[in-house]
Amino acid sequence: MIFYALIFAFAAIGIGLLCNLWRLVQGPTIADRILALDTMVINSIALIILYGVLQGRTVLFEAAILFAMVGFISTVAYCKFVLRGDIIE
Amino acid sequence: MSEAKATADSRSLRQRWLPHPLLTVVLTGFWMLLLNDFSMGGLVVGLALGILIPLYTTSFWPTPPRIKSYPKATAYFFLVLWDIVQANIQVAYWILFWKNEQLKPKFFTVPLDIRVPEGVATLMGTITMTPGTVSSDLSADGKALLVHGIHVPDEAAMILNIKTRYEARLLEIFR
Amino acid sequence: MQLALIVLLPFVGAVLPALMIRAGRNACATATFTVTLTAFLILLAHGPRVFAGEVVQYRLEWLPSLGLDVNFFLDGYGFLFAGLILFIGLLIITYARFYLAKEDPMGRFMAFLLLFQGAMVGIVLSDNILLLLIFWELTSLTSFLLIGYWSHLPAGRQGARMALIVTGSGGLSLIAGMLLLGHIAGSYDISVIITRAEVIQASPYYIPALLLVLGGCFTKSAQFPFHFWLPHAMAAPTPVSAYLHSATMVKAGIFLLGRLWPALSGTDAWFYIVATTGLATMVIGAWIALFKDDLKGLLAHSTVSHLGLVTFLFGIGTPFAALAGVFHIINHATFKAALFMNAGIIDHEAGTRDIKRLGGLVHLMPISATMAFVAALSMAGIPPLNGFLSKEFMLEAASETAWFGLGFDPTVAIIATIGAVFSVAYSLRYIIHVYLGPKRKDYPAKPHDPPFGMWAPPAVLVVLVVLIGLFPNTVAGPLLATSAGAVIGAELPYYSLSLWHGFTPALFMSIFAVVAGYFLLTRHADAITLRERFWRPEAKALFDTSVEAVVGWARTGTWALQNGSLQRYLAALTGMALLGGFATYLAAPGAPGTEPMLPVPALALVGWLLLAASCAAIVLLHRQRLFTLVLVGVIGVIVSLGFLYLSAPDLALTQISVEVVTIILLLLALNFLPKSTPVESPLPMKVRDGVIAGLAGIGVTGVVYAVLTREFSSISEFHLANAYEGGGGTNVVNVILVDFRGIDTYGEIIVLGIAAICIVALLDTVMQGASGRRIANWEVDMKRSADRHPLLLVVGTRVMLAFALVVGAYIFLRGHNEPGGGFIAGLVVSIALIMQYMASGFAWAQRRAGLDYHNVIGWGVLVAGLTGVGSWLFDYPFLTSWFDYFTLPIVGTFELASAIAFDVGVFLCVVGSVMLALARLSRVGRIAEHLDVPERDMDVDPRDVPDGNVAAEAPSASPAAAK
Amino acid sequence: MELVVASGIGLLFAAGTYLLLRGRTFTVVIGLTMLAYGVNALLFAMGRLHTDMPPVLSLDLPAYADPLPQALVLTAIVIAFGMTAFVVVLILRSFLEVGSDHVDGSEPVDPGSPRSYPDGSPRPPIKSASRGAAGGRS
Amino acid sequence: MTLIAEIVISLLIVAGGFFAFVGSFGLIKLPEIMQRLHAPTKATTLGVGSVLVASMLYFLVIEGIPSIHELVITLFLFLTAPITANFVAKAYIHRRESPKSLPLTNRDAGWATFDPPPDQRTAGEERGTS
Amino acid sequence: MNHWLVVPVILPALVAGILILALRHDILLQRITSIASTVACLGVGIGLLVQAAGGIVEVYELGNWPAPFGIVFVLDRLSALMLVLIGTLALFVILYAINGWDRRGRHFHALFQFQLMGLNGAFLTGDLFNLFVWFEVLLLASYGLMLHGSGAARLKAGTHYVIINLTGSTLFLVGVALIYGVTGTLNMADLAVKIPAVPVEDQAILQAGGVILLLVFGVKAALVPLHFWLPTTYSATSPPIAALFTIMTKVGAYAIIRFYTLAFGADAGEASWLAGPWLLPLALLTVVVGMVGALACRSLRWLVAFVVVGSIGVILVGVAVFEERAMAGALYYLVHSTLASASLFLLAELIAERRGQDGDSLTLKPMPAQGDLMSGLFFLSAIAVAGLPPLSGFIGKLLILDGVRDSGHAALIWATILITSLLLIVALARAGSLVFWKCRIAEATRESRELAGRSYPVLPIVVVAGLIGSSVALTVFAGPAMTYLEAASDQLFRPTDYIATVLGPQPVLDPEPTLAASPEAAP
Ligand code: NA
Ligand code: NA
Repeated sequence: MIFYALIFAFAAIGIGLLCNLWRLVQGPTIADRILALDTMVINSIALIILYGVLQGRTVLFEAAILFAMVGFISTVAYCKFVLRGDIIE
Repeated sequence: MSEAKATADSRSLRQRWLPHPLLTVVLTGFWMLLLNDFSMGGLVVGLALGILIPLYTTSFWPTPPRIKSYPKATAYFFLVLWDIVQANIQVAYWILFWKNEQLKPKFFTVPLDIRVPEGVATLMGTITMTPGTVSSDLSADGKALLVHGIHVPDEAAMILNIKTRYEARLLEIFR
Repeated sequence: MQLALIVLLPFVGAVLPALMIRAGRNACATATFTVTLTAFLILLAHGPRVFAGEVVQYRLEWLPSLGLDVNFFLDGYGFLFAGLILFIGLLIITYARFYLAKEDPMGRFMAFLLLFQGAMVGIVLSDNILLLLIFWELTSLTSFLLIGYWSHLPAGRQGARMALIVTGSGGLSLIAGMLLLGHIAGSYDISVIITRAEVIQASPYYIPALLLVLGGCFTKSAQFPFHFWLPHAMAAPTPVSAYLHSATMVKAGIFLLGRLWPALSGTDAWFYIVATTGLATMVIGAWIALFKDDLKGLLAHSTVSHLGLVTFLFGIGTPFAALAGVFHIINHATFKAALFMNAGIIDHEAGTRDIKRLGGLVHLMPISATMAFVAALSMAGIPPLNGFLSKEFMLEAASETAWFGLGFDPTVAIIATIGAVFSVAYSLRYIIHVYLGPKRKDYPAKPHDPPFGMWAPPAVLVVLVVLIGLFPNTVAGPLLATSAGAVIGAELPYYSLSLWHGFTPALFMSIFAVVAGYFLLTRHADAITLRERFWRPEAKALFDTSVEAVVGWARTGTWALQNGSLQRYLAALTGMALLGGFATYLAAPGAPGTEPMLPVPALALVGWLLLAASCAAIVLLHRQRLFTLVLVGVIGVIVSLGFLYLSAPDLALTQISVEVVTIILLLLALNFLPKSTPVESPLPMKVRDGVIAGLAGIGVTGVVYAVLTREFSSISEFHLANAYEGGGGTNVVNVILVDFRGIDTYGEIIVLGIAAICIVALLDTVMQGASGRRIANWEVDMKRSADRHPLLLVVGTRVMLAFALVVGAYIFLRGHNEPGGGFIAGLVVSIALIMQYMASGFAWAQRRAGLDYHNVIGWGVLVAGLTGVGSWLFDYPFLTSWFDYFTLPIVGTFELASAIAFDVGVFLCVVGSVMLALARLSRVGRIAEHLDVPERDMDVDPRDVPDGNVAAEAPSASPAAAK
Repeated sequence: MELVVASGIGLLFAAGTYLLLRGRTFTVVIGLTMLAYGVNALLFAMGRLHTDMPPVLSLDLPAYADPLPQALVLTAIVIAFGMTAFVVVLILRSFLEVGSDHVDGSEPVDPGSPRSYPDGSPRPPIKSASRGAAGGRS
Repeated sequence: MTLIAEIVISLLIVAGGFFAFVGSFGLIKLPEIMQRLHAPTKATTLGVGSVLVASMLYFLVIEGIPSIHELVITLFLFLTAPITANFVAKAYIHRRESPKSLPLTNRDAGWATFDPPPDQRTAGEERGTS
Repeated sequence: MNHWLVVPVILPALVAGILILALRHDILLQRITSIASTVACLGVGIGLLVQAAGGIVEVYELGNWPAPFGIVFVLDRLSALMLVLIGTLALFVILYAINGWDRRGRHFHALFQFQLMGLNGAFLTGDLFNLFVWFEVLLLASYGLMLHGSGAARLKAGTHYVIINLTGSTLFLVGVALIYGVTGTLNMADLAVKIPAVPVEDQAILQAGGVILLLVFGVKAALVPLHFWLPTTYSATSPPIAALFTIMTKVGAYAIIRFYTLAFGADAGEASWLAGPWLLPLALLTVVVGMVGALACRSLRWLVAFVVVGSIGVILVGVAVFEERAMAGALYYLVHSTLASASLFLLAELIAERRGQDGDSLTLKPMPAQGDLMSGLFFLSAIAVAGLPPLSGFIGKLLILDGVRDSGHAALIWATILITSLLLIVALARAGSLVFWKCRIAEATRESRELAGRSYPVLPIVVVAGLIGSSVALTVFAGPAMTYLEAASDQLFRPTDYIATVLGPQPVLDPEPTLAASPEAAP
């Protein structure tokens, strides 16, 4: 049962990623693109966790937490750049 | 000179080595979470980190807020959690089944009474995480909040909801 | 040893005049003279042995593997030349002492002269052709200095360069020739080579070797068509000309012809090339000399002609002709050196060397005139002077030489006679047009005989001219016999050194030459008219034009390639890599792989699609720079996910954390850079780059696919097997990094450290010069929002900091056993710190971080390095790791490993480098802002703002500003 | 899967190479970054592809992915990072100094107009016939 | 027990996938950025949250390994999502909105994106609202 | 265990660490430390050379792991030679640099030490990937040094230099990857063992990797058409660094020599002598481009930079035929050209300094100050680089010409080298005659009078003289030098000793311990 649930979730997230891609390429504003990237990262975290469940392995946990940190800081950095140009003032 | 030094020393006995006991506990717990496995060795390392890291980071957080009531804080946490789940379904429904034209998006201003930065931040986070609203900006003096609602049929009700359901509670939590 | 001393003395002695000049010109000249005299005396001391037919040798091993050894030998031929060089050298030194003007730096002149002399002696005494080459090229170099001695004269500089280029190129040809010759003969020793004529002449390399050697000889000896440099070398001071063009420099080529005569001569090729060249040179040189109004020009071309004569004689290939050649070398050296010095005297005293402005000098300069008459008549081949003797020999040899190998073949004789006619004509011209005739009133100076010191040296030579002519057997006989014997190497042919040989063809040719020569001189004006009709290649102009043309082509070609465009350079690089890769791949044998492939999950296709779309977008939309950076972020995420899926968690962690720091760096830089890229690539360039890029993609795809589908085993089985027991960790990747290949990691953190200090160094000067001005006048090129440090971020990052540090510690400590380690931990901690900097601004956060990142890097390098060095204490190699398991009460069993200390070094280096780089980079932004950015944690703390609309009040009223 | 990975790496190389050949330093640096991604993946792929066998020793794994290329790639990533950090500052510094972010340090000029050769010596005016040879910058 | 757990886990996973999808779908469906911002910041975050809880349960119940460090990620995401949303919104406001197009702050100071903090205003500076 | 072997790498690193940590504000201490470290490196290098001269290959197993699993440093005659060469050059350069050049930017000495570290590491390592790491270390340090002091021209040139080399580094990894992908190993000696056994169907990948790697080394060596970075870079950087950089191209040459004799040598089966067919034509082209370029330049430093290109071509011609005698000649020429071009770079600067504004441009200017001294030094340096007797360049060229005689391409090689020698002679004669002779017709300017009246420090002149002196020494002691170099070349062409020493008895892999070594087996 869990397996089929996983398949569903993978499919859903896969389609979600394609949606992100669409928004990323389409824009139209840079904020849209940043948002698309951010969403992509969060979806990736979900993927990583689900993959860990599929494998029955927790070794991917650090990857997930780093993705979270990195997704956050890069989104902030992009936005800060749009806002101020100088991201560390 | 020596007097000043003496007072500094007397003050520092605990505050110097254990500036945030709570943080120490939280970090140790966090460490154990990370380890995902209980061992005395792990706990020793965790405690060491829990003591050392606040020593370094305390200067980055010069005026930490005081929590007036931990039970209230915990209650608030679960309230928000519930709101997140509940209202997310609502938004999912809108996204999936409503036509875009049916949505009435809108910016609106929420005047703030809460002053503690941590409180303001928590409120902003709460507003964003509970669906339908995103905290978009703060006024330059930090006393008004710009919120965007994805579907705002009644602005006043929404503001009122925010102020009563969340801000009021936060005012009781943060000093 | 003494032989080597003869060569060495002038070189070592060259410092003397340079030093002695401080003691005066006489001291300088005396020192030089003494050096030369000593060498000459040592040489003479060998005379008896040489005349006894002995070959004196000196051998010293230098570079035996190449066959280059310091081997000298002295036989009759070498003795003759060394004697000429040193003897005439003595005369020249004396002459030069009086010739050089006060303002001429004599010390330098004498030093150069000695160096040149040493090189010449070296040539003639070498018994090793490679050693000879060295001296050969040295003569080119030192003569360059001598000819260019009067460097303020354009003619001097150009003449020197021309001589260097022509003789230098001949020298290069000679190098090849000598290497070939030595190869054929099996030895580089001349004494061996000259005994191997049969081997040499039978070799298929004989012709190339011959041509290359002759290339050297002919250029040096100014043989047609390389004769043009010599007259231009006349820009040198006259003592130099007298020395270089009578007895030394130009004779080097002749010397070598004679030296190798036994080995190379006797073939048709030798005859036709050498004799023809010599004959042509003799005639052409003499013809031109006839029209030279410059005395030194006349003598120079006459030298060309006489060198041609000797070459011709050597080229004939018979022993008699060779002997005649050697004899003429002696004679030419005497009368020509005398004449050059004479010309110098005229120049010195009359103020001009232009024949048209001279005449009648006999009345004013009787001594000089006498000497000139004798020497010039000898040059013309008038009996009873020595020139007559060797010219007779030459004509005799010519008359016996058949060009086409027919029975009666007077071609050579006729041409030789024509040459002799011209020779007589210009020699007589030197006498008649310069000294005879009426006295003139318009000499540039007041001509009179020079001081004794200046006329004595030529006088010595003139005496010799006469003595050899009158008593050839007594004066020159033994020398000639010994030296010619050394050239021929066998029995000497029959010859008779006397003025009268009976009515031989040579006598008639000689008489004809004198008569016709005089007649020609009387019709000199007509001859000029006649000459004007022919096309005369202007050698110097031709030479200059061709050098300039070569330089021009060099410039065009060089700058057409090296056009300063990085795009071109990179296209060359990538194109070359593609060419190399594809050509090799397609040419080498290979077969497609056979291993089965892994299944493709749908998500992998999604990932591929994301990657492909991002790549396409980044190519198409790269002009929007911020967007490009977002796309880079996307690609980083996808690559990391790929690593994760393909069992490389460490890579995923590293990739994703590196990427974010990279993007932050790029954003910091982009703040100052243009935000978009102009449209500027022309279509052809885009197509070119597209083709290169496409090929790169196809090539990489193909080769990676090829690798992935074949079976494989690698040394990493050992790493897997030993990571735990030998390295004390279960994360094999980490154990490889800190243990198996720890030195890689050490190098890697060094790279980080260097990057950071390079960045410091680069940005340290950013406020200077143009860059400083640009920053000072920098204007924000995009709309700026008003808040720097939004409250939400400030609060959020504060909460996160401690937790992020714990995560860092966690990732650090588990790295040895699970994915993680010092590097990733370093990045995590850096990211945590960067968050603070981004949230609350640099100044505020830097003060609280309290870290001098320079020191952090330094400690990192030291900690990691000293950890490695620590293993020396136990006599283990650098970076040998140590680990053990300990058990403590309460704590339980834990592992301690030196790898952790090493990883601490890694960690420190990473944190220090990343933070130092960011700190310095962001500093530029703050400088450029011109704003006094208030140092505080957030833009506004609502607690500091009183209720009500207080913002309308004066700013100073606000508590934050009042601080 | 092998083909997916191979072509993915190929894509990174193609895009990276194209950007590398552009005329602005920023784009070139992005190209280098893409190439770094590509080459790291390539190096990694040399250990062949394995799913679900990270080289972290444990009892339940029958085999492991090749750890050596992973370690090499880690080193390569770090080095590439150091290099990128440096080159980013370099292009910034260069831009601030010379005022142009063109890779050649000056805004492209009309190929026909006289400039100096790279060694500083003056270039003769180029005739219109040879414009193509000397031009070609973007 | 295991079956119930499996059902719960499966539901959580499905919910996670569902919310993740909704978030991303909203990103392309909704017509303007401020609306789009709602979708991923919340739906996707909730989706990941579900997945994380599912994972915790899965490892605890099915594999028998207590795995509670997913909590760390969940908390982290919930902490950062508002900040990200706030910044994207600010970026959008900064680029596409103006002080006039936004509602008033009803205070002397305008919105922070346009107005400097009260103590940093210079005399002639334009106010966001007044 | 001969720990000295690792000292040339570790010592500069630790010294650099200390320089960054503790001494970065005190230039005097920096200089003392830096010079001491350089001298120590040279001393250790000489000691190692003496040791290597005996012909025994020595291996240092870093981390106490045997090759090919760990990384080893290997000392043979060639690597010892390179250590001494870099030590010598570095000492000259640092003595020159302390005359104020080191103060024109931050961290000169730390970068210098890191540069030494990278170079020494590259010469010592026996591992292909580790070679990449050292390349990166030495390149990054060289970027820093190249840009030391900044300035627009230097930054422009530096951008080119850095970007081209970064591209080269990418290609390096591609080459290493392909070779690893087929052989599964990185140790060069192990490659020498494994490459002969590479099956035919894998040859295409292996050889493509090999050729790509060759081109990468070609970039470092400035092999045409990968050379474009060099003239720009060398002419734009500060003189001591340009002088130091004369070793940089030699690193590429060294890598080619090392790798393609060892791994793709006579025993490499299908892939034996892989480099030759690519290297020879490109090397000949390099000679031509370099020497023609020297003729084209109207600036002294550019001229020397092109001379460096040309001389690397000469070296690689000697290498490309892959014959023992030619290789020995190439090594001799390598040593010679490093020192000779360095002296000319430094001298170009001394002359420029004494000619004033744009002092190195070959335009008519008054006589440089200290004209006699300068012209004398220039004449000697020019003789050395042009390969004229009596200095070492001539002997080097003779050795190479002699060595390639049996290669089957002798005519082409001889013609190329000799004709281009002539071009170089012309170029140098023109330059020297303009600067030191024709200058007499230029009217003295205020600047020139001022320059003539100035006093100049002696140390830089001593350094230049010392470099020229080393060329003289190389000439005088050509015999002993060649004995060593021929032995070194012999060692290269008979790598069995090297391989046996590095790998020891052939390792036997036991596949079982994989599981046995799992955590459960731990205490
Ligand atoms: Na690690
Ligand atoms: Na070890």
